[in-house]
Amino acid sequence: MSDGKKSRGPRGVVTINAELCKGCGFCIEFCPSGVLAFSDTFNDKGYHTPQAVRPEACTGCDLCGAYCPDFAIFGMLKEKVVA
Amino acid sequence: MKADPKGVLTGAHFLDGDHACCEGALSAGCRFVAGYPITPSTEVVERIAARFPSVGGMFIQMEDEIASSIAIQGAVWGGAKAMTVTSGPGLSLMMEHVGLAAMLETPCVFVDVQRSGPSTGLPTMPAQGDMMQARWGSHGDYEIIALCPNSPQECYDLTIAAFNLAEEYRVPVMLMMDECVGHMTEKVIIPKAEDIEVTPRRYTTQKPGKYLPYQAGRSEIPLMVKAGDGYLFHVTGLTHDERGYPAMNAEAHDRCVRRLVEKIRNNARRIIRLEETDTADAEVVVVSYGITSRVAGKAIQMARADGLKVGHLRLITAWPFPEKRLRTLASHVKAFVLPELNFGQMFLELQRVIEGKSSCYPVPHAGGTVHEPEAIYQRILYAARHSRLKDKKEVAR
Amino acid sequence: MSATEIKFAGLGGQGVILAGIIIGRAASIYENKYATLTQSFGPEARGSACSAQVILSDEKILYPYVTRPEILMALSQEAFNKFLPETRDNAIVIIEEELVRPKGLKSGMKVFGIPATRLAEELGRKMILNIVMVGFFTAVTRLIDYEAVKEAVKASVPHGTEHMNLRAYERGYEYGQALL
Amino acid sequence: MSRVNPVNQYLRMDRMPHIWCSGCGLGTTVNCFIRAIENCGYPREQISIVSGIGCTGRVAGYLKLDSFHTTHGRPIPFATGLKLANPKLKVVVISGDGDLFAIGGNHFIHAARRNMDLTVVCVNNFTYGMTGGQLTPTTPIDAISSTSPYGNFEEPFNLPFLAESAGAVYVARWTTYHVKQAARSIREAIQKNGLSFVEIISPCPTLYGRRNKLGDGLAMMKAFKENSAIVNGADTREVGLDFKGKIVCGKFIDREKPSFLDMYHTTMAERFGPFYEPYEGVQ
Repeated sequence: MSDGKKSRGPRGVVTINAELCKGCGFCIEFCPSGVLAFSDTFNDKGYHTPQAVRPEACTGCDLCGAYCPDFAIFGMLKEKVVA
Repeated sequence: MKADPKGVLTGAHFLDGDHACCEGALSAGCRFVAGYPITPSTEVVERIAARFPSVGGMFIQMEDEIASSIAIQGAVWGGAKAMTVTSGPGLSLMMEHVGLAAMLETPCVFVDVQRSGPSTGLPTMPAQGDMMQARWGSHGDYEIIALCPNSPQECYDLTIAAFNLAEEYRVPVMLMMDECVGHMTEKVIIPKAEDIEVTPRRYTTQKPGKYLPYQAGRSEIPLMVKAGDGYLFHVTGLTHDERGYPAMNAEAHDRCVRRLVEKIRNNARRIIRLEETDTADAEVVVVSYGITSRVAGKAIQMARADGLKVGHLRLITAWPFPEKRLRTLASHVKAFVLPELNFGQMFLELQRVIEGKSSCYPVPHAGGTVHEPEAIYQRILYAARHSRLKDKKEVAR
Repeated sequence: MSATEIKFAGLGGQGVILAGIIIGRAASIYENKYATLTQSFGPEARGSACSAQVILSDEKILYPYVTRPEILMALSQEAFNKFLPETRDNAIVIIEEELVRPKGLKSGMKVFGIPATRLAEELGRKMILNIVMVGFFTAVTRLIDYEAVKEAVKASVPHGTEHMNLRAYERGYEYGQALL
Repeated sequence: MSRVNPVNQYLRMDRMPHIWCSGCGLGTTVNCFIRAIENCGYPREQISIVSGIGCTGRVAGYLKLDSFHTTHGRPIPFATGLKLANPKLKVVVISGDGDLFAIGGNHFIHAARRNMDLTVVCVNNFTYGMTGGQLTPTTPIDAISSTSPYGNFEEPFNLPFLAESAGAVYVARWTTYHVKQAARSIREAIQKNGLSFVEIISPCPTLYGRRNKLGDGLAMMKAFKENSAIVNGADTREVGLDFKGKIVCGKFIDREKPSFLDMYHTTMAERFGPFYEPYEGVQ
């Protein structure tokens, strides 16, 4: 966090499984970094699903994953994803 | 498998049926009992409460019969052999969980020391009024096995048999005692542990991931697992597929329920136990079960002293009902007499099976005591006389 | 011996059920006869009168209840009054003679009385009057062997009280022998 | 999808998507539960989950643990038998307010009284969801349900107070907004010896929310955020819930008492002395 170099890119990655999503909007509302917003498109069930509109702001805190009632989204630290 | 000697009180004892049932459970390897006091079954759980802690067993007095009847199922899925003990009104409360045990195929034993009903009825007096409740009390289609001891010795022996059948067929087994055999004291011989045959639980040998909880195979009876062994399995009281997952459609339901029914019906011949005396050339056969079989035995002695050809068929297994054997007997027997401490529960079953091929006479009794042997004797006489008249009519035709 | 029907009756607390159990156990376990014991349960068993019924037989016992006792052991007046009418005309009637006044006996009946409570008190515990009665029963009925009943007493009483109970048994037995 | 959600390993993904409505808090509660057991120190093979019937009753079926979907109101006695047969297991009951506190209320108070070694998580959405939104013992006064169409006039249970009074050793309440705290509480509850109880207030937008004009799931979650107050150690007598009133959250009770199994060991060890083999289940 205090390392200025790291803050240039996103620390986290958010992954969305649109087909499990039921469009409740919890992740969008409670993301502390404002990463997410509803997309214009519908998934197969007719829900607007979230998309990462500010991916660079993602900290990988996974609060979206904790809130998601449909196990359709999760956040992860970037180094963990690579690993 | 032989019994674990730790629980086996080998020797000759003077025990009442309730206490003998407790010893039978211990011999069978039962190490978990959940119960709620109710006359006349309470002595079973009292002895269990005293005996179990010293042999590595666990007894818990639950808050009611509903809780007891499902706590035992939790215990079975945790690896125990388990039973609950009650009397008529308590059995009524347990009925939803008889259905659950049938659906989950939980091997467990329900002991019902029958008393007179309906409702609170005569708590301290005998009856056989729960026979249909035991068979049909839960909703939907399923099969159970029910055994009817007529002495403290049989309360011991058939409790072991009940556990063995439960394991063999993964089915709830009802031990249909009654106040009379429960409170009657007689000699009970408990064999040596090495002479007691105990059916072990049949666990899967498949690896986690491959195992499917309700994959039955040709035997129609799936193999079990228990919680904690790494199988991460799921079971549900809902209609389910082989994975144990809910399957909410008519086809899955037919497959699921059909197997629950057929695993018992197709094995009825192996499950059914009867005691027959002098049925080969009998004109009249008395069909009886439980305590009434002993009273009937006395009535039969009286009738034979009169020279009547009377046979006796005792249902040690009441459910499944011995349809084939009775139909065979009906080919030469003129009349059946069925005394029971109710107004005709198993009698309906007899009539259904005989289909009018022989005459059927009930000897109903509301319970509260056993029959007068004279009443059964008179019915045998009547049956013998009546069926002779019928023969003459047939000849005249 | 064909079937013999026996009624043990008295007040709650006198140990009549245990007396019946000892006789049944003696016959079935130590003499290899058949014995069936039933008791009357229910509200009346918690009040004053209580009873145990024992059938002894050389053959398997079918009907389990006693209907016409051939032997009545009565430890209280109420029990005596209640059960005398159903007792057979030629029955043996065994009574606690200080507690039961035998009225209304039928002519064929043989009555044997013993002050069992007093004898038990003399032995140190009033509670063991039932064992005194068992000894007396064994002597006067001669239905079951002395040693068989003795074994049954030992097996039926609480651990640690065997000695005292066997003295009670012997005291009752001697009292009965002396009457014969 | 190349990247896999870490919670998937705890879920029966072959059963997804689940049956719960959009905006329902049950999935969020499952998320909290998974995070709790990831960090609780027990291998998942030793954790069993038991549910009753209803929307929350379906939780067991979605979790990839040894899981039991039992009868309506009876998961606690089932769990009691399971735990006593095999005390090595950590047995968690997750069920709804109707299941646990109406039809199953007696089992809860007795399990708490005897301090049975179980964790009970009640997902309280104030209604019977699966059957169409009827009155439960926790429906607040004035709330509309399909069986209280003129507004509820029955006093609801204050679950933390009930749990404390009956003898639970751990009592906490959170809403599905408080995902981190809820996960921590469930973990602490699992680690506790004796009966631990966690109430999770959860939105049922489809029935309770719609009938009471509380908006969709997200609106209800926002209301939880705005209307809740965290008061750890609060007097449970003071935490009853009103319709639209303050939701007091927090860990209210965390106390030590010998559990049922502790008392069993003590009693039998005293009674049987050196002959007592400590009860370790029926294996």
